[in-house]
Amino acid sequence: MKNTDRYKKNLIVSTGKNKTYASESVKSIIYSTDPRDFGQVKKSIPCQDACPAHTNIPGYIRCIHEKRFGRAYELNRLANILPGVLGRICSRPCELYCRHGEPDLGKPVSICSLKRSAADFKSPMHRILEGLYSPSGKKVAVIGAGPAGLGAAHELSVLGHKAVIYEAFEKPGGMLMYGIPDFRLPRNVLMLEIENILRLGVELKTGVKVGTDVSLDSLLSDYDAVVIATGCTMPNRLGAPGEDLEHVYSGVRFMEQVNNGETPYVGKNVMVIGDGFTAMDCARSAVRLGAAEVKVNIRKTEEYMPIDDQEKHEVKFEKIRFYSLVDTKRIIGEKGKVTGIEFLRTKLEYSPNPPYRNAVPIENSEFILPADSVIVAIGQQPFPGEISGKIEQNGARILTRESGFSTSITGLFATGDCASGASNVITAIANGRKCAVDVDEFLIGRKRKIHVVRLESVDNTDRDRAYDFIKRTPMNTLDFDQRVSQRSNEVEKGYNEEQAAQESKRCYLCSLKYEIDTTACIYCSACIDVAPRDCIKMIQDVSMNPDGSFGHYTETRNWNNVSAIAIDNERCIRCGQCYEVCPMDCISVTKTERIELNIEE
Amino acid sequence: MITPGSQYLDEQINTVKENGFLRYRTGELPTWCPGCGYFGITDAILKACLELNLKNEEICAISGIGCAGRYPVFMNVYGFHTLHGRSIPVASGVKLAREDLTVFAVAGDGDALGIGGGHLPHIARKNIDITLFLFDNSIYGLTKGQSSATTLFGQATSSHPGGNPDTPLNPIKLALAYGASFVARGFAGDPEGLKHLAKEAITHKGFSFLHITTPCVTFDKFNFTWKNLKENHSYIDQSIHNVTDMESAMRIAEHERFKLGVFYKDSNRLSYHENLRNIASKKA
Amino acid sequence: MSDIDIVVEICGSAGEGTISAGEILSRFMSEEGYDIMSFDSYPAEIRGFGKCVAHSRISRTRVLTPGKYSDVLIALNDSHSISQLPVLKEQGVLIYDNKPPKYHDEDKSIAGWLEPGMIPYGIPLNELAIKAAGNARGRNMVALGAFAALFGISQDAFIQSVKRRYGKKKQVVIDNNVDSFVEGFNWTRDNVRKIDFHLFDSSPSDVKRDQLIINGNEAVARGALAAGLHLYAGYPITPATKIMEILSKELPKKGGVFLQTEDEISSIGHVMGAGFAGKRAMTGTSGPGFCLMSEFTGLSVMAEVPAVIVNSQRGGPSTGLPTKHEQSDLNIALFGGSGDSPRVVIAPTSVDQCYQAAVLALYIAEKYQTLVILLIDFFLSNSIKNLDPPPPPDPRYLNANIAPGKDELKDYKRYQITENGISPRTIPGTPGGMFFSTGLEHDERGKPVYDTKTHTLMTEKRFRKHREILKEIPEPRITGWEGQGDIGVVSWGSSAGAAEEAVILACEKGLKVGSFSSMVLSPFPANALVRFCDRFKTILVPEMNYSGQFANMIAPIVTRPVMRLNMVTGLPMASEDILKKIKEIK
Amino acid sequence: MPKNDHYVIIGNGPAGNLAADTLRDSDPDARITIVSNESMTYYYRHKLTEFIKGKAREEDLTVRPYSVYKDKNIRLRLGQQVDKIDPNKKIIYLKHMETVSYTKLIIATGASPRALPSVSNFSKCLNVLSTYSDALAQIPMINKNKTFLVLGGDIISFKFIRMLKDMGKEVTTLLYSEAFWPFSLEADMAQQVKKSLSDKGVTVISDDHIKSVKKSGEAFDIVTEKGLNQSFDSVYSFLGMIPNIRFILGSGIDTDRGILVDDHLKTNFDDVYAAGDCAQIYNPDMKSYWLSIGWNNAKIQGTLAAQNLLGAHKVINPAPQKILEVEGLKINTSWWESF
Repeated sequence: MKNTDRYKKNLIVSTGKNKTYASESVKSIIYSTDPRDFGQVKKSIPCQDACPAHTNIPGYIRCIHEKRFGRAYELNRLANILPGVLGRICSRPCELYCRHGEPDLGKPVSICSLKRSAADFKSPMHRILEGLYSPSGKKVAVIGAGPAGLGAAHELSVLGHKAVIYEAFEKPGGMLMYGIPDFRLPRNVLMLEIENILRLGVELKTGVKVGTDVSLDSLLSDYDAVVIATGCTMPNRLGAPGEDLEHVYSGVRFMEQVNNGETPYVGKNVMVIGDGFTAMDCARSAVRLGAAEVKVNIRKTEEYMPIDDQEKHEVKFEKIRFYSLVDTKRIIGEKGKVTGIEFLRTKLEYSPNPPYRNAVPIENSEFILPADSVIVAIGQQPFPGEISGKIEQNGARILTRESGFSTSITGLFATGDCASGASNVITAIANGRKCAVDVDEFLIGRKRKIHVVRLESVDNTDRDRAYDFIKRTPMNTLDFDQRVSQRSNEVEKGYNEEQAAQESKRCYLCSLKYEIDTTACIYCSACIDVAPRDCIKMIQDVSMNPDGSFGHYTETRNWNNVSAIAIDNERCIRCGQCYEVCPMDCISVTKTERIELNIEE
Repeated sequence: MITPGSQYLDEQINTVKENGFLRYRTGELPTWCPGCGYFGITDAILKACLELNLKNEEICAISGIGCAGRYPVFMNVYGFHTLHGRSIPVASGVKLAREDLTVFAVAGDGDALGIGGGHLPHIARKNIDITLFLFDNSIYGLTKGQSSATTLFGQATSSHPGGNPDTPLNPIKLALAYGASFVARGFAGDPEGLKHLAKEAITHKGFSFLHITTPCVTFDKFNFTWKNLKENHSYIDQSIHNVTDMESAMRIAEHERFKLGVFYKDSNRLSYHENLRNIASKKA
Repeated sequence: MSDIDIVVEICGSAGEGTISAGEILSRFMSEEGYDIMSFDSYPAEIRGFGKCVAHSRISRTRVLTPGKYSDVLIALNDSHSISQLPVLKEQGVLIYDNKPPKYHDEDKSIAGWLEPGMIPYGIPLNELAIKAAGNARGRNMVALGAFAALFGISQDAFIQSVKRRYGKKKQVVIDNNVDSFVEGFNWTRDNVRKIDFHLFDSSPSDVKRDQLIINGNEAVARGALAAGLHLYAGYPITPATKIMEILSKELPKKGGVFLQTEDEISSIGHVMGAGFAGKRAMTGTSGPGFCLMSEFTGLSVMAEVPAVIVNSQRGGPSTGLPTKHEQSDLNIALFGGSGDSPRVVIAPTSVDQCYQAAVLALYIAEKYQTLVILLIDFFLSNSIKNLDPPPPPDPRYLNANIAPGKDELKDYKRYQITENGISPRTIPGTPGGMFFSTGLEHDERGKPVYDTKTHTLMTEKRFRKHREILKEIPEPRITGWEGQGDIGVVSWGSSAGAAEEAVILACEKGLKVGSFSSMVLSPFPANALVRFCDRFKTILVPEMNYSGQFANMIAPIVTRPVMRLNMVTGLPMASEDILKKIKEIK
Repeated sequence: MPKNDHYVIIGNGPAGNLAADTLRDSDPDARITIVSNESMTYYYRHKLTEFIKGKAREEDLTVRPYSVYKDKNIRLRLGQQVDKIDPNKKIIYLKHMETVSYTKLIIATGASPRALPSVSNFSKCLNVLSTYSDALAQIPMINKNKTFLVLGGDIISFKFIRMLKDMGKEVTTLLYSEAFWPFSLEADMAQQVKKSLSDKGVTVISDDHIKSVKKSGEAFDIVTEKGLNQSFDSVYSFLGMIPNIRFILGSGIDTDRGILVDDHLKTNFDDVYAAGDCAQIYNPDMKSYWLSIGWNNAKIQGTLAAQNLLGAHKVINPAPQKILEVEGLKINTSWWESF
């Protein structure tokens, strides 16, 4: 975390209670491995738990509040190496779980946009912190310069290994470069952050296609380990007739062309099939290519689209229409060119896994809509490179060991979408890092890091109750004609510094844990009196979840059953009112962070 | 303030349950203002009863009018909420009728030192074996903050906005002067210490006077606040003070307003009942 | 609308600033030139539980009663306010908090109980208060802000008034209140669409009327001060406490003495002592405390030592309903205590009369060396009225003690039997005027004797004073139909206002109805009453007690059938109630 | 039926009332609650224009006075907005922070004016007229103002325009042919509409879009994409209606444009039904989903929803075809495809 060597000072001594105490030199800080502490961090910092990379979100938002943008940026970099990029195009799994977004608490903090603000406002001469390990003399080849590959390469070089990236395309970045349109992600931002990775001595070989230009076997022999991170580049096919007609594109290829500066024919009337971010990118690019009417055809309803509301709004704002509850039966064409689509109506039915809905076609409900071009963006799968056949696979995906990234071939690792299947950028980066740690263990022969919960008592939160009523700051965007006039114009302009400061105030700082010490509590309910919601409870019992977090709090209004007045940290919005009023000072505030400590030999 | 590393919630709950003082509570949630010191006192008394292992049914708690008057509602014993200032005589009556019971008289400062002040000397000199818990928040809470007998001189109250012209009583000195055979002071903010004093008071044979200082969080925001009381209170150094030494007790009571602990204790003095019996036996 | 007559109710739990909000509003409206009558009711609990209602009637014309139904209900607390909805008029306006921090259970939210016609304005009181001052304490001011914005009240004028009110308070307190007010005002102005018709003509009159805005307690206190009160001894009891609180401030300034005693017994004791020493003294209490004092009332009469007891009646018997209105202490006031003890009972009918009554009481007590009971009630004590500062009392009221002349002093008889019953009294310190007072029956010199003759003579003498007093009391107030009519309404105390209003309304409807009320009940102007009653077929006596204590008192006097209207609702008598009864009788 | 049933109906329009009556008839002692966000009881919405003109009084609008609800022992919660629903816990959360629990629920919230995303950034400057309180609030303004711009995006707008003309106002309308509601206006239709409007002295602009609306003093400055730049006293937006379902999103009740119900009007929850303008139903004959408009549909659906909720298994058939008169042009619709 902060700086690794600091922890080297405090050798970890194990105690009865799965807790380890820091030496006096540091203020009362505890490193715990007690499941209840992990449970607490998991359950009561929902955003961080939802982030595949476990970014320390409260941490960096706090820094933004304190106008320490550089620090905020670094906290991000610890978890994902492309904060500026993700600040723009992350799929924001965190915001879905932000406590501020809970019923009656308003809208989630716009975590993602703040991430971008950190990148935007850090000083230009910003100093990057890397806790580097001394060189190990080991060499690792990484195949693919996409998010996963970059993530792996970076972590490997931090751990002291020599990383060499082999990239088939001309430019690094993978989907970031060729999948996402530049009106959402300016290329200079992308390149800058890739630069930051390469500076650690990562070697990048672009235009080299493993399998044709160099064989996997030679890599395996030349390097101590090889990481495959080739992602998902093979578009899924509809499997419906007419898919090969002219002016029928796959989302991936369409975006590739667009991002290469080409202008594929779209015509006036564009039909996009698919409901993901790629589909949206295609539709929005089509608008910029001069399409008059763009329809996004989805099998379920808007509610179940895997994209966030802001994206939905932008899409609609660009006059694109969602056409829901339809399933493509076939694509119709004349003289080899597409002319329309025959759809089937669908209806929603319950399905046992999230989001618990299936779209089921309704019999003989066919109808036809005209189209000048059709873009099919219904996901991708790994490209079956030369490895296919040599290695155990799971469908098109490369099979990796349970809880790990090693493959059936020793020294060969696989990570990112080529192993997990199509996911999102943040997941890929996270997996890249995790994979690197696996590789490290493989190369060094032992784990060099463990996870612990760092507990530090704090005495004030300097949050103001009024902050809780600040409304979510909307993103500044271009208006319509600016968007179409020049297709590379970035649509989102980001927050200005004062907007960022305002938005950062909204974060509850869920990483602070509030606790009442029953041995000192006199049950005077002063805290309950000032509680902003049902976050402080008179309870007779509390249950425990398997993951170590507390489950149900059994409340009671019977004085003779009240065994404790407890703060439910999953309801608590950290307003600090209780802490202020407690006459017995029996409420404590503890900063809880899930961190990596490195283990000495 | 606890440091991270003290008990986890589930462990705390188990401790409380095993401990068992909850049995001295009724199901009624106290209606005192949130944050009231009376909660601390209640907590201490409950725990004292527990550690003395008293049977609930053998305790009587008699109170007067005022915030303290509500106390018996929340304690799972034979409670009696009587008239303003009249808790002492009623309690005395109970005790005289049933020596086998443990009797608490609960009174606020207005109750015991104001309107009922006239009763105090007499129960003290009779040395009837009850325990008076004097909940002293130095204000009239229920009538919205007028000066009481222990309100500081010059303190602004709703009856003396310009400052209280009356010098406050010194309850300890009074009790000593009235000849109470057990005189102690506890503090609502230290339930643990108060518990020990309560135990001693209850077990003492004869009239026990336990003065308990507590803030009124609603009507005294400046003087006897949690903060001030905590800062000023300290325990009598028992190594230099002998509890049978009346002069020393008086001296401390006189000069050190915020001393806590047992001031005076005369274990040899006979209780009213014993005197009655002796007189009776002499006649015989 | 020119003839504005709006009743505003602010309802919340104790501790939410409900009452002070009402006070601020009344003060402002009076400054704006309106006639107001306000009435607060609050619980005995300290905070968090009890229901508080600040009820103000604001009118361009003179108001006699606070009005039973409200035009505007400002709900600071939902569950409490729901019970106020029944008194909200059909077209009534409701201002409530539509964004409290927690959800209400089903049917616990006031917005759930609206009826068509009622006009709700949801204001996020809690949030705005926090925005304005960082905590929710300013909800009441936010609500007032919303009210002002909705009803055409000038923001600046109101703020000035608030500043005047908080003049002495800490700056931060003033700022928080003003900020909260402004927050509420602006938010409402910008976000709420007004659809009701109520509107105050915000006449920006720079000359603010400098009126007294006082409740009955304050009026009594001021009256007493004007009448040269020297000592006041009191013990806190709802609803009389305020008298004590005022005098503790004011008396010392006038060189007088205030003390808060350990109980009512001691209070009246101090009063007697001061009276004996020749100073005007008074104590105030309510039913329960009055009972304690009873032992002294007899002594005052017997020893002929002046004493004035203010009894602000509340619901009884016993501890009863400390914060509810009732007129049920008439009997104990008239007859309480042992033996034949004639006492003077004065029951003012309005806040302004409270002032005169206090003056009269101290005057009579001193001049006639007897006990005077000033019988007000919870409603009068708490009903706030704006009135022009009353002129200083006639000097003859100020120094009323009848001292013995030189010749009399030669052979001074403290309890000399005289025609008017008043024995000249010397004040301690008067050379040669020494005497002995006792609660035992005594002869003219004060020597205890129990023989038949003395007791008879002395008892007669003590009762003779009342004949004289009768000559000094103000004329009964008689209004309404002047000729031979159908119903004569005879009322007392605070119910008289409602009676008068009812009679006015009835007359407007063409009924032949008249109203009679006397401020002094003992001695009672029986002849005037008889003359009045002879003009009507039936007599109606409305009073806020169950047993009809006043009706019982006058029934033997009048020659007409006496109908009764007895209520123990705990609320002030409303003209509607009386009017309804009048119609029934018709 | 267990006696502790609590039927809650959201919406006090024709569907809601018919449902309530049906429930009451079959279950005399059940608890029935109607929640309505309007402050007025059940009234004729289509008479609002008459009301504004002063041709109709409040009692002419009223279909059912408050007393009737009392007699029928139906708890009518007026002026109360539903914030969200939890169909698993069977609790309704009201905007004013009150919870109401139900055993059976009928959603009949109807529809409210549609705001196209393209107008979102100046929607504050636009007036809509859809409820009684809108009317109440706007009457003075309408009487005062002279010049009106009407974004003519739906059939209702024509009625409003006629009203304005009757009141002798200057009316300009911007015809949203391609985004017209409830069906897109084909060129020839548009022509006829345009003509008959012009004949009434209405200035009709077509094939143009509003670029910006800015408030300047009392008036509003309008700029269109084709460069028209003019000022009006007030601007009205009639861009059609969309079902009132925002509060349902995320509750787990399936929605598309409207609330998705089967042909028994049941949602994907067993105790939750939807009826009237807010219900979206698949119709095999049309091979499409349809939403109904119109009073009668609502009544039929309200009744049927209630019957099914009580255990009947009646199937709704697409609303009877109904002829709408739009500016002398016959249009055949009582439903439209979801778009």
